[in-house]
Amino acid sequence: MTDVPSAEFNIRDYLRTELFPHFMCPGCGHGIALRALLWALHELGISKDNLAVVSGIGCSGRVGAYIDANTFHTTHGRPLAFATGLKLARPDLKVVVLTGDGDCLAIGGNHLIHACRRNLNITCLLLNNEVYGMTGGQVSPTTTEARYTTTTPSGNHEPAFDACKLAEAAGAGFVGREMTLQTPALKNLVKEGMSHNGFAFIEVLSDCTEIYGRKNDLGESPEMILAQKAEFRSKDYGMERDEVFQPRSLATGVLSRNDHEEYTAAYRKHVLSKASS
Amino acid sequence: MAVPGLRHHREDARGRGLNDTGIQNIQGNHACAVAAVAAGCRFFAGYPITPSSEIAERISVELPKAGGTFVQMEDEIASMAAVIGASAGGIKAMTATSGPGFSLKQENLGYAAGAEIPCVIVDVMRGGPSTGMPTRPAQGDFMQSRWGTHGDHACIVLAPWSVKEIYEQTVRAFNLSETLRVPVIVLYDEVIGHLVETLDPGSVDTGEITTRKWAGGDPAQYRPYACGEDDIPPMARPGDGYRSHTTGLTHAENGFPSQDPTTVDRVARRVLGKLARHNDLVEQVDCYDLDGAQVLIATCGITARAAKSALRLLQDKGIAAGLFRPVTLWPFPEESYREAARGKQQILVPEMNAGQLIYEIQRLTPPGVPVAGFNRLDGEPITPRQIAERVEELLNHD
Amino acid sequence: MAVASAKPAPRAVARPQNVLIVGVGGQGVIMVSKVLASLCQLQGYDVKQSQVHGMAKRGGTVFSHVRYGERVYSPTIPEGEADVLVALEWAEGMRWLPYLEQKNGTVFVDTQQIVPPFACRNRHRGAVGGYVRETVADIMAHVPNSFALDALGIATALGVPKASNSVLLGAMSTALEFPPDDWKEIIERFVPPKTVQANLKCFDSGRDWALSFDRDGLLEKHAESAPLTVETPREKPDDLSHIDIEANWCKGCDICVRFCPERCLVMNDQQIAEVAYPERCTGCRICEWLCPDFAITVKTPGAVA
Amino acid sequence: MTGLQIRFSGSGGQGLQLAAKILGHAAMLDGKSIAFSQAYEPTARGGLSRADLIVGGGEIDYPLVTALDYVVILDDVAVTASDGLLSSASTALVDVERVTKQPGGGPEVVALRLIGTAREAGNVRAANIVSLGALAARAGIAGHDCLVEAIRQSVRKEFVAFNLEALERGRALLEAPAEKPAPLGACR
Repeated sequence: MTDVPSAEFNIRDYLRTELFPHFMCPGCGHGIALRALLWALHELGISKDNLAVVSGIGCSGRVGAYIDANTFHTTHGRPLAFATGLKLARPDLKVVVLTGDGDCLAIGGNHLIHACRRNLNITCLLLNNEVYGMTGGQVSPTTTEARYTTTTPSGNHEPAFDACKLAEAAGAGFVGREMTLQTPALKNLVKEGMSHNGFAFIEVLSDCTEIYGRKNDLGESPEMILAQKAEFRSKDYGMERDEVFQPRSLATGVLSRNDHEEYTAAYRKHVLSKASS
Repeated sequence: MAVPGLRHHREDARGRGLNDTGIQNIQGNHACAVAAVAAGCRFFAGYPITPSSEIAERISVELPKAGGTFVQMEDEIASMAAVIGASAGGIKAMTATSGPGFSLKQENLGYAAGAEIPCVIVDVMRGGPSTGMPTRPAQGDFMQSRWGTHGDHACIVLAPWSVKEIYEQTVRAFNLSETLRVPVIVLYDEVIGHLVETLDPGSVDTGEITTRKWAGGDPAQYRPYACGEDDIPPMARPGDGYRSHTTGLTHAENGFPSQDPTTVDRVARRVLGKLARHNDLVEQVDCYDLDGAQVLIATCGITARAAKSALRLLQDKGIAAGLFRPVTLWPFPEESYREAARGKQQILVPEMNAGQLIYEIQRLTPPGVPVAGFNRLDGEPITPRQIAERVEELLNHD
Repeated sequence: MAVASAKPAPRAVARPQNVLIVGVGGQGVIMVSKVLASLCQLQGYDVKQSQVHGMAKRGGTVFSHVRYGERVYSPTIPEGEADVLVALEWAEGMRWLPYLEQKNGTVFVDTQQIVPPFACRNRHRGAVGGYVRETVADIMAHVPNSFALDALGIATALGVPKASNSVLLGAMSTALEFPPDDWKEIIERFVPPKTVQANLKCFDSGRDWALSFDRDGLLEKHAESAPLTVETPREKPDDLSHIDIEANWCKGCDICVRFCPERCLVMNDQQIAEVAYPERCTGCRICEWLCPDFAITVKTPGAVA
Repeated sequence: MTGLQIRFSGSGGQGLQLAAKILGHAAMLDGKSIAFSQAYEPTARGGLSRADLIVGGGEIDYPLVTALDYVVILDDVAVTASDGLLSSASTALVDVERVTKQPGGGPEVVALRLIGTAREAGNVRAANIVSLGALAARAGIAGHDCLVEAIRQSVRKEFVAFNLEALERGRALLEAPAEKPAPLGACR
C-alpha cells in the first residue's frame, strides 16, 4: 500500500491486484486504455493518494475500480457532474473521469456540455466502443451506421456523432482522440491533457469484441484494432485534404485547445476575493 | 436610535449570519441558507426552481464569505450528483429544490443512501404533479420524500413548521447527516418557505455542530464499510491515504462490489437498521394538549400551525383536541404516535394533498379508532377554522 | 473541381501500372502515395491503393501500393511486379527490391538512412547486427533503372528538409506519363498552403535531377565508397528481454500473439498466451502495451527494476 | 397566539410589499414578532397584489391572515380580494381616487387621499408610505421612532428624507381633524 511507485513504470504499482483477473471481456480495449492512463499518471508523477477517479455506469464505469486510488463508481451518466462537485470541493485532488459513449454522450450529454463550458481542471476519458456493452449490446450515439446491435436488428439507421467536435464547441480547454493500438501515443495524449490547466476531453477509440464485434462479424480483437487503424488518421496528415481515401473523417491526436480561464481560478478571482473584501 | 441591541439591518441583509444581525425578520428560505452555512455547509449546487430559489440566491452570497463554493449546475440531477461528489470529497454539502426537481434528484439520492454519503436536500413543496402550481403551496411530497428513490433505503426527513424551525432543522439535518452518514431531507411547504417571521437568535436551539467520523489508523487495515457497535463506518477522506472505492453497487465491507447473498443481506440490514439504532438522535415530535383530548390531530408543516390555532377554537367550543406533529417525519415516530393516540376517540389528518400521511397514521392507529382526513388540493393553505369545523363535523356524526 | 472536369480519357494501358512507395514512419510515404493516387484518379484511371502505416509513428516501416489502369482488381502488388519503386529511406529501398519488376522496373531511392529502433537491433540470436550493407554502387550495378539520390540533401539545400518527399515525387514523375503541371496541381492541393511554393520548388529540383542524371559519373564516384553500414554491438544471450505472462490474468484474446512483430508468442491449448520463442524477443513491449488484461510484463536488460 | 392582522392591497407596482416589510420591521424594532406573507404571483405591474402582516407579542400560531383587523386598499382590483377576511370589527383604509367599490364584510371604511397626498409630496409612488403613515397613526402598531428607523434601514439613503416626509403626511391624514373622510369616489 505504498504511495511511492518505482522509477520505471510498473503497472502493478497502480492496480488493485487483489481484484484480478478483471471483469472485462477478452480483448476489450478498455484494459489498454486503462494502461495508457496509468502510464501517463506514472510519468506525470501523480500520487495515488491525491488521485480521484470518477466513473459512471457501464463497462467504462467498472474500469475505475481497478485503480489503486480514491475511486468513485457513480450513477449512469453523472460522473462529470459528480466530479464537478468533487473538484470544486477539493481543488487539490487530481480528478479523472472514466466514461463511455452511452454514459457520456447519451444519458450524460448535458453534463458533458457544461463540464466543457465550465472548464474545470478535470480530465475526462471517453472510452468509446460504439455500443452499450454492459447491458448486452444496444445501439449507442456512436454506433457506426448500418451496424447491427440488439436494438437495431436491421442495422443502425441513426447517424453517429463526433464527441470531440461537441467538446470543442462547448469550450473544453483540451480535446484529443487516440486509438488503443497507439498505446504510447495515447499515453502521451493523456499526459498532455492532464497537464492542461482546464477541462481535457479525450476520446479513446476502444473496441467491444465479444458483443459488438461478434454481432457485426468484425473479427477478433486484433482485426478490430487494425480496422480502427485503417479508419482513423493522425491529425498531422491533414484530414481536410484527404479526398481520395476517407473511410471515416475522424482524426486522432490533439484536436483543439484553448486558454480559457480554468473554473476554480475564475471562482477564486471573481467570487471568493470579492466576498472577502 | 433608541432600540438597544440592534445593528443596521435589512430584511434581505446580504451576507450577515444570524448571529451577526441579532433579531431580524427573515424569510424561511433565507433562514435555511443562513443555517446551512452556520452548520458548516461549504458547498451548494442547485438549479433554479420556484419556490425554493431564494435558498440558492441567499447561499450564493453567504458561501463565498465562508470560503465555500456555490455552483449553479446545468440541471437538478447534476446538482444532486455534484453535492454527493463534494461530500465524498469531505465537505458538508447541500442542494435545494421543489417537487419536479426533487423527482429528478431521486436517483442520486438513492446513491447517497446506498453509498452512505452525507448530504442535505431541501424540498420546498409546491402544487403538483408536474409543473402544477409553482407559486402555490402543497404538501404533496410527504411520500416522495420517503419513497421517491428506488429500492430499500435509509433516509431522514425533517419537517419544520416555522422560520425559526427551518433554521433549527437545517442545522440538525447537517448534524444527523454527518453523524449517521445518511441523506437528510428538509421538507417544508411554500407557505413557510416564503414566510417572513421575526427570528431571535437567542431563542434558536441548534445544539452542537457535529461532523462525520473520519477514518484513522493504518490505511492497510481500513475497510470502508466496516464499523463498530454504532453501525456507522468512519469515512475516508480522499488524500488521507486510504484510497478506498465507493460504489452504488451492493458492496462488502471492503467497499468492492459483492453479490454474495450473506454479505448483501448483512450490509443492507446494517444500513437500514442504523436509524432505528440511533432513534434517540433521529426522532423528534412536537405535541400539544394530548392529555384528556378526545380528538387527536396529526399533521405537520403549515397545516400543523393551522391545527394548533384550531385547538383554541375547539377549546372555545368545549371540545378537547390535541396535536401530534412529527418534526422528524421519516422514519415516522411510530412509538411516539402510538403513545399520543392512546385513548383518543377520533383521529384527524389534515394535509394539503389528496391523502398521504393518513396512510401512515392509519397503519399505526389501534383498530376501532376512526381516522379521517381533511384534504385541500386547490393551492390554498388549510385554515384553522376549516380544521375546527371538520373536527366538529366528525364528532357530530358519532 | 476544375481538374476533374478537364480530365483526359484514360489511355489504354496493357496491364495496371504498379508503383510501390516505401519508407519509415514520419517521412511522408502516405503523402506521396496520395498525390500519385489522386493524380491517377483525376486522369481517369481506376486506382487501388493499400497501405500499412502507424505501428510506430516514428521509425516503423510504412509502405503503400498504388495500382492504376483501365481496370484494377487487386490493391496489392505481387512480388516482382512493381514498375516503379520509390523508397524514401535507404534500407527500406533495399528491403523492397524483390518487389521490383526485374528487367524494366525503375527504382528511386533516397540515400537518407534512418536507423529504426528495432530494425537495426539483433533480431535473432547469433545474428550479425547492423544496417543493410548494400551500397549505392551495388544497386546501380544490379538494377539498370536505378536512381539513388540525396533527396534530403536537395530539400535541405532549398531550406525545406521536410519536403524531401516532394523531391522524390519530382524524380519519380519522370518515370510516369503524367505531365509535370498535373503533378504540381495535385501537390498544391495536398500540402499546407504555406508550403506550396517550397514543395513545388522541391518537385522541380527532383525532376531536374532525374532528367540530368549522370549514371556513369555517379557510379565512378561511388565505386570506392565504403558500405553504408551502421554497426550495432552484438548482444549477448543474457541481455535478452524476458516476457512474463500471468496466466491467471490472461483471457486469451490473441492480441499479443497477432501483434508481436517477431512472432514470439503462441496461444496454448488452454487459450492462454505463452512464450514460444523467447530468443526472438527484441523487447519492443508491444505485447505488454496491448494486453488488455495486464497479463504481460516485458523485462528488458539494463532497465532499472 | 394570534396577533393583529393587517393587509396592504392594491395593484402590482404600488410598493405594497415594501410598506408591509417596513411596518413589520418597525414592529420588530418595537420588540414584537411578525409573520409576513405575500401572494407570490408575477404581478410587478397591474394585477392584484397583497402583503399580509401579523403582529404579535410572542410566537404566532398561524402565520396567515384569517380575520383582518386592518386593510389598506389602493386600487379597485383589490377590493373583493379580502371579502372573506373582513367583518364589522375590521377597518379598511381606502384611497379615494382609485377605490370606488365597497369592500364586503361590512368593515369601517375610511377613505383617504393616499395617492393624492403622495402626488402632492412629489412622487405618486410614495402612496405606500403615505398609507403606512396613516395606518400606523390609526392602529398604533409600532412606535413612531421605530417606524422612522425602519424606513431609514429599508430604503436607499437618498430617498430616506422623502419617505419620512411621506410618512408624516400619511399620519397627518388621520390626525388632522380637518381631513374628514370623504365619501367613496368623491374625487372622480
